[in-house]
Parts: sequence; structure tokens; C-alpha cells
Amino acid sequence: MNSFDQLSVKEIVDEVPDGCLLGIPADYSGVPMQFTKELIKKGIKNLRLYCLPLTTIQGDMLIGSGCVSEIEAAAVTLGEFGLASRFSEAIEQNTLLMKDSTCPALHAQLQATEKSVPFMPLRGVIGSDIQKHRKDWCIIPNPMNSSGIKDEPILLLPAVQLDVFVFHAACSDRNGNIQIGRRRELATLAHASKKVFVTVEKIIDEDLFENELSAATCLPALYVDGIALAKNGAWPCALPGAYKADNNEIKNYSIAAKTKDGFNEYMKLLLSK
Amino acid sequence: MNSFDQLSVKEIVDEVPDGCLLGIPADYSGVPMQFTKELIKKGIKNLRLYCLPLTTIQGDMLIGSGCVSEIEAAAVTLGEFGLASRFSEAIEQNTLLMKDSTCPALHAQLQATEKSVPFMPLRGVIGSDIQKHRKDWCIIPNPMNSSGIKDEPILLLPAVQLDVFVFHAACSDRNGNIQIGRRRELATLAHASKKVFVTVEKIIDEDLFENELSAATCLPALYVDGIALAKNGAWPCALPGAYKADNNEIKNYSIAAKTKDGFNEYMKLLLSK
Amino acid sequence: MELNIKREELLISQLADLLVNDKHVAVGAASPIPGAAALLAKEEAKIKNKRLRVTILHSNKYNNFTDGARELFDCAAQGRIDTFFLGGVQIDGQANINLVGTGTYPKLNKRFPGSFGSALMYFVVPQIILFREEHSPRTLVNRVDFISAPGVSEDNIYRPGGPKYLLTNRALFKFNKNDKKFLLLRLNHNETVETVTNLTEFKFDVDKNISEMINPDNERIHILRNNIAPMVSEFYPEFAKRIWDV
Amino acid sequence: MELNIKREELLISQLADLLVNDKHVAVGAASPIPGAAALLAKEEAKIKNKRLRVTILHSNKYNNFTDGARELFDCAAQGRIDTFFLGGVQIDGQANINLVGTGTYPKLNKRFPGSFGSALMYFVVPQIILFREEHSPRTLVNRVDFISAPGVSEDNIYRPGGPKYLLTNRALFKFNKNDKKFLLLRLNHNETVETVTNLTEFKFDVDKNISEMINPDNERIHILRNNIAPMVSEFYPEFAKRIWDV
Repeated sequence: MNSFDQLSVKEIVDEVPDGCLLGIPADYSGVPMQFTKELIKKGIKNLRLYCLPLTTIQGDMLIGSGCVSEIEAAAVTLGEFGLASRFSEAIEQNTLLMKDSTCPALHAQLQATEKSVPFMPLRGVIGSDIQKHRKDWCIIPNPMNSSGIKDEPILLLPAVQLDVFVFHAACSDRNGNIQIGRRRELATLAHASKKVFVTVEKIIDEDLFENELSAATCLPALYVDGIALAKNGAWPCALPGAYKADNNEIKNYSIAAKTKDGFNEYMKLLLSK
Repeated sequence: MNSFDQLSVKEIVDEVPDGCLLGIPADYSGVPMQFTKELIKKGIKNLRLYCLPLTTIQGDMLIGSGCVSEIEAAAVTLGEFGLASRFSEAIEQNTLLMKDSTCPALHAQLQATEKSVPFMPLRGVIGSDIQKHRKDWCIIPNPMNSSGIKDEPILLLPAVQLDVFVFHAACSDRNGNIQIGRRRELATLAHASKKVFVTVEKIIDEDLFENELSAATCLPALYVDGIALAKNGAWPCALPGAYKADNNEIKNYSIAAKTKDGFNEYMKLLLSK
Repeated sequence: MELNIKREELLISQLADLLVNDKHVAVGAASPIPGAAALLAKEEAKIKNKRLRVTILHSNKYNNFTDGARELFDCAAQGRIDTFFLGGVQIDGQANINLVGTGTYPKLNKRFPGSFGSALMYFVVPQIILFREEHSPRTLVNRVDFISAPGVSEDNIYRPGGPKYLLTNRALFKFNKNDKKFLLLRLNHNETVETVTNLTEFKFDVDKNISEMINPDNERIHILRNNIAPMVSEFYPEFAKRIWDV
Repeated sequence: MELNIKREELLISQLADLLVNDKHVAVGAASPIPGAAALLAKEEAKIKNKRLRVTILHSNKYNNFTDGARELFDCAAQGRIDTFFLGGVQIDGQANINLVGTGTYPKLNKRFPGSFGSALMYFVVPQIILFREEHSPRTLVNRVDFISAPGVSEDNIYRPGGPKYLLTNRALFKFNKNDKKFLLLRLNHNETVETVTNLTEFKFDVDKNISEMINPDNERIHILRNNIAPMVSEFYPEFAKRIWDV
């Protein structure tokens, strides 16, 4: 028996039900674009996206394709290529629920789930309009005598359990361990998700746990429910340590996506490839 | 100018004042035994040890040498060589204050400091005598509507800020980055400590951050206040990935330390080396 | 041919039987018998084309973690560990365990190492197997002197996990959470309900189908001695040498 | 010989002057001018035999972190970052910043990316430098439409950090925490208190020693163009090409 489940990208898509809470990696930690394309092709609906802590083209495409009902993020942006137009338009036209957050809050909510505690405290944030609009957050007076300022209000953030998390990585070893390097936010996302699937550039015939140093670069196989090969699977996004972003393509997208029609045309071409 | 401060082991000892809260690594994460020997030689007093989460011969030697007034740990033990006799005797004779804890609580208290929040919640523990005797811990009703069981009591642990943390590692690179492999509890300890010093087997003329994979194995230099060379510096403890424990020596220690006289004789010989 | 089964091999076999439905078994420090049982169960699962993951602390080879020493506890809290083993200087009839010492805390007569991670693991791992070789009124007491981790909790406490079995040199008990009481299931060879009762300070129930521990069959013994013994010698060399001379 | 100084070089030089006492400067996403300033300050510190650490997000080379994306925030919360830069779609006279959009939240007229990590960084980094090139009544407003992070907080709020300076194309302000008000310190060439007042919606004080921004000297320009430009081109290639043609 294989020591892990090797799937196709389509089989991973089949594990993502309508309406589920899907974990979304930042542009620097392995965006699963080939998976995203298949997800859009399938016509998935009412996805709720949890971005750690932001999304770029992946989120904008899913929103533009009508797959998303809700998004929690610290930012949705195309970076140096400007605004994420499908996102901005959806907000301006009130067709998307945005749970505005801030990076450390998005990390802390998953760390709460990582530890199976109902909440995490966070400093800062109080007095911002982010905090004022988050009804799922609460503020309590500091209950500790032994630590902190005494009459300090403390912000508590709820644990968030993801349903599915999918990301793209350079490689898996023969036992299903995924090489993530120092993109350790991927481990946090995986720990906090019920199901985890990974698309990889390649599967190498090695045991990365044979050596303490290469082991240190891995997300252990025990958190991974299935792996699919996807050559160039982050394109046009970068895969850190493997390839850079295809900036021309992202620029083309950013221009096309400025209008609904331009976006539709772009996507029609992309999905037909 | 050097990109880091290279010190002698004695200069590190000089950075550890009487009465300070000293971070202590477990036997699997690089015990700084050469440093410990010098600390005992100097006759340091009233150390408070914070063990993540346990200590073996390092803690027992410091206690037996009269350097320690207080210890917080989940265990003090010589592992397969039996009880840590100097520790046990100090407790039985009431000359040492023990803050009994449990491993995940010791991790969580440092993670609170890592995030600069006044406390961390933890599940479990409630109903144990550990919890009943910890006056610095508190229990509150779960204040979150959005997460957890509603009338559930939640244990809160205070953030603990270490004064100094010292550990031993296989190597530093030329910029002062320390290779820790997957002993990531060392990073937590460093993040939660005002000062961090490291003894290393060697300093290599490389930049471990030049490559994403070797970078992933490091504690970044920004957390490190000084580095000293100490060949075989964990002896007789193991250095993971480098050398195994000298079990004969630990066994000899365990036998000698059964009595105060035996311990004193052992230490006299050790310190004269 | 009937093989000569060692006491430790019988205990390993008893524990392995309790792991057949697991996907991930973790074994703590200084636990050669549970460690061998987990590896045996993994090997037998492989033969049946099933996957069993084994995490053994203090082994580099069977350490599945990369997030530092806290990952065992986080992983367990996430519900990703099905079985874990705990011991105790004392274990009482309500499955409270004491790893700290005897006497009146904090002024103890005899101090032991400490509670380790028991105070969390006991709450979150669905199947905790208590394992304590010494079976005597000194170890299996009416009431522990110090509760490192309680056997049962109030209903409003988050507790997906808890004690399921207690194995000693003499007997295997199942813990009944509702009655807060152990049930004697199996006896080691040469033990009777009477000998076990006399050597146990706490009260327990006796299963109506109580039976003798079954010796591992030849196939299991073969796997244990040929495949598992060399693995165990990697991280418990003294134990492996004593039992199997490897 | 007087060199021809570019506008961006002047701004880089202004920012570099504010970093001379730092040990660790961090620079967020899409910030070529602050990034260049931090690297310039590091290079100048080296000449004076001082150490300045620079962390630039989105650069692999100047990424000092190994604990994932949360480490920037943890590190800042620990007090290990002396200076960080923040921008804003809108910045108001109390140093509130808005990175979310204009209109009445949540029904915005114009949606921008979002608050990123500002809501924590603004509280914990001792020296936050607000940097926004566009200086107009549209950007420097009386009251932001959405507070991504507040400029000031109540006394019982943990806040070792906060706004210290605001640099635009036209002027450098210092923020006075007690008065909750900006103080105009320096003017860009061709600007007057009047032009700046007209282009700023919020009210501010004027320093009695107000002066013009000083052009970087030849040595600094030399370091910037020869040493820093190629470094910047690693992670902001389009910016480096446009300004220095490298």
C-alpha cells in the first residue's frame, strides 16, 4: 500500500463541497492555481474563503467567477499590479460579504484551533473600525492578576476551524511529507483544517525525515489527506524557492479584470486551455 | 565589524545575574552543559529555572550545587537512569520551591510572551492538583459566543518573560544564525527571552539564509545576543543530529548524586577538569 | 511448536490488540513496551493493507513532528492522535493518576519527576491506555496523593479523551466512564480474581466474561522478534538487549 | 559638483535620517522608497561600525524570519522592531489611517485592498513612519472614512508604539502624541507653509524651526546609486529601473 493517497487535481476538487470554509494561502506561500482553475470549471458555489492573511489573483478569480459568498482577509490585492478589481466591484455592488481583519488576527484564530482552545487574545486592534464591525470578536477586562495591565481591555478572537485547505508546493517525498521550507504559515493552516490537500511539482523518491535538517523543512504527512501532481501548478503565481511569478500574465489579468466583460473573456480563454 | 558578538563561555556566564529567570532546554534540544559548569564554578545564587518542559542533569546539578531557589517544570528526571536525586531531596527537605506544571502549559506561557499578550488559554488541566496549586493561573467562564462550549470554564495561563536563555547548538553561520533543525521549541524560548546566548560546536563560513531550505533550519541571528564556541558543549547530554548522550557518564552521575556526599565529590572532580 | 513467551512479549501483545482500529498512536518517554506494541500494530496493519502511523518521542526516526516539542500536544488537541500511553506512581480507582510524589503536597515524602504532559493528553486523546507494570497496593491505590491528571471530569469540561484501559503485570482492566470504575477483563497466567483483588487497593468490577490473557501466536511472535526487536533497539537499546539480545 | 537629485532620492534620504538610532527596521509590501531608505541606513551604519538589521517582506534575501508569516507580528509585539512604515488611502489629523476604502463602511464607494497588519503594528512598533507620496486634500483628510488603525489610544490600552512621522511628496511632519496633532517640520523644495496648508484637509501645527528638506550629500548619493540601487532591483525591479536604470 502506498504510504499516501495520490489523487488527480480533479479528485481534490471533488473533496471541496459547495459552501465550505476554504483556507487560502498568501501569494508567497504556494498558491494552488491549477486547482483553482478546476474549481472554477466545476462551478463551485458559496465558498467561504479564509485568507492567511491575504489573497491575490486566486481570490479575485474565484470572486469574479461567482464562486464566493464570503471572505475573511487582511487584504485582497494584485500587489504592484493594483487593485483586485473583481473583489472591489463585488464589495462596491454589495454582492460579497467581507469580514475585514488584520494579519495577526488571522494567524491567531488558526493558532487557537491548532491548540483546540476556544479563543486567542491579541493586543492592538482595539479602537479600529475592524474591531467595531466584528461581532464574532469580544473584549473582556484582563482577568490575570499575574500578568499585564490591570484594567486593560483584552481582545479575544474565536478559534476558526477550516473545512479544507489546499496549497501548492515544490515537492512531496515518497512518504507524503511536503517540503514547505520556511513557509511555516502553511503548517498553521494545515493544523487548523479538517482536510488538507496539496498539489506538487514532483514526488521525490526520498525520505526527508531521514535527516534532521531536511525534516525541518517539511509539513509532516500526517496532516495531508491527498497529493496531486501539478506541473507549474502555481502559475502565474510564484512558487518560493522554485520559480518566480509570471508578472506579464498577472498584469494581463489585472487589465482584463478591470471590467466584468474583460474578466469573462480572460477566464473563458484560461479555462479552455 | 563582526555581524555578531562572539564571546567566551565565561563571558556568557557574566550575563546571567543572581536571581534571574533562566530558560532551560529539554534534554533533546541542546543542553548547554559547559556553560552550566562555568555557572556553578562562579557560584551563582537564587536562579529561577523555567524548563521547557523538563530538565535532566543540568537542573539536577544546579540544584545540587545550591544555585537554584525556584523551578517551574513538567518534570525533573534522569530518564532511564532514574530519579534526579538532588532535585527530589531538595523538595523532600523543603529547600526548593517547585512550580509543578504540565508540558503544554509551559509552551503556552512562552507563546503568550512571543505574542506579547498577557495570557494564553489552555484546555485540559482543570481538576488536577497542578491547577489547584497554581495561584498565578486563573479560570474564567468561556466569554466567546462564537466558539467553544458555553458554560465551560477556561484555564488562563500568564505570559512568562524569561530574563536569559542559553542553549547549545551544532553550529552558527557567519552571520550568527543558529542551526536548530526541527527543535523549534528553541525558537519559542528565544522569542520569549530578554537575552539569548548560544554555545556552538562550530561557526561555519556560510550564509544559511542564502537558500530557502537551509534558512528553514535556523533560529535567526536577530534573537541572539552572543555566541561562544564550546566543543562538545552538551556533554554528557546528546546534541541532536550531532552526537549521542554519554550514557555511562550520566549513569555515573546518577549513582554519585544519590547522596549529597557522592554528588559533592562528583562535582569537585568535574569542576577541576 | 509452542514458543516460550516472555512476560514483556505478552504485555506487548496485549497492548497491540488495543491498537487495531487506530490511525495514529503516540508513545511518550521511557516506554519500551508501549513503543514495541505500537510498532507491532503498525507492522500487522501493513500486512492487512492498512495504515497505522506511530510517533515515538525520543526517537528521531519515529518522530513525525517538525513544529517543536509542542506539536505532540497541539496534534493531540486537534484530535489527530487516537491512542497515547500514560503511567503513574499511583493510579486510583477513579483513574486519577499521580506522577508527582507521595505524601501531602507540596511537602512530599517521596518526590517523583512530575506530571509531564499528562494533564492535557488525558483530556484530549480518545484512547488513553494506562500502563504500569508493578501491580501492588502501593501503585493501585484507593486515592492518589496528588492528581497529575483526573480520570473523569464534569460535563461542562471539554474532554473528548480519557482512560480506556489499564494494563499491569497481572491484569487488564477496562475503565467504565459512567460508573467511574475499572472492570477486570483479563488475567495474566497464574493470576486469579482473588490474587488481583488482594493486590489492588481500589475496588473494581469483574467482567462476567473474564478470561486469561492469550499468548501471541507464532506469527505475531515471529514478527515481534524478527522485525520489531531491531527497531526497538534503535531507541531502547538496553530493553531490546535484555529481552531479545539484539 | 552639485548632483541632480531625484524626488525619490530626496524622500529616501529623508527617511534614512530617521533610522540612525535603530537596530532593526522592517519594511512591508510594495514599499520601494522605505526599502531603499532602510538599506541606505544599514550601509551608512556599517561605515560607522554600527549594526542595523533590515527586514524586507517579499524579499527572500532580506527576510530574517523562519517562523512563517506570523513572525513579523510576533517579533514586533516582542519589541524587536524599532521602525516600521505604514501608508494609507486616507490619513487624518489624529494619525488615524484608512487602508480599506472610501464611503460608509460596509457599503463603500471605492474599495481598497484592506488593513494588512496595520492594526497591530501601529500599536507595538515604537517608531511608525507614515509614508504617502500623494499629498492632497483627498489623502490627508480631516477624518478618515474607516479606521484601519487608530493614531492614538486610551491610557489603559497597551501601546508602546505609534505614529512618529508622516512623510509626503511635499512635507515632513512629526506627530505629537499629547496634542494628537501633526507638526510641520520640513518642506520640500518649492513648497511653502501656505501651499502645504492648502493641500492638507486636516489642521496641523508649524514648527518654529521649520526648514527645507536638505538634499543628500554627494557621499550619500554615491552610496545610494552605487550600492543600494542594485540591492533594490532584486525585489523592486521596476522601481530600480525607473529611478536608476539598473
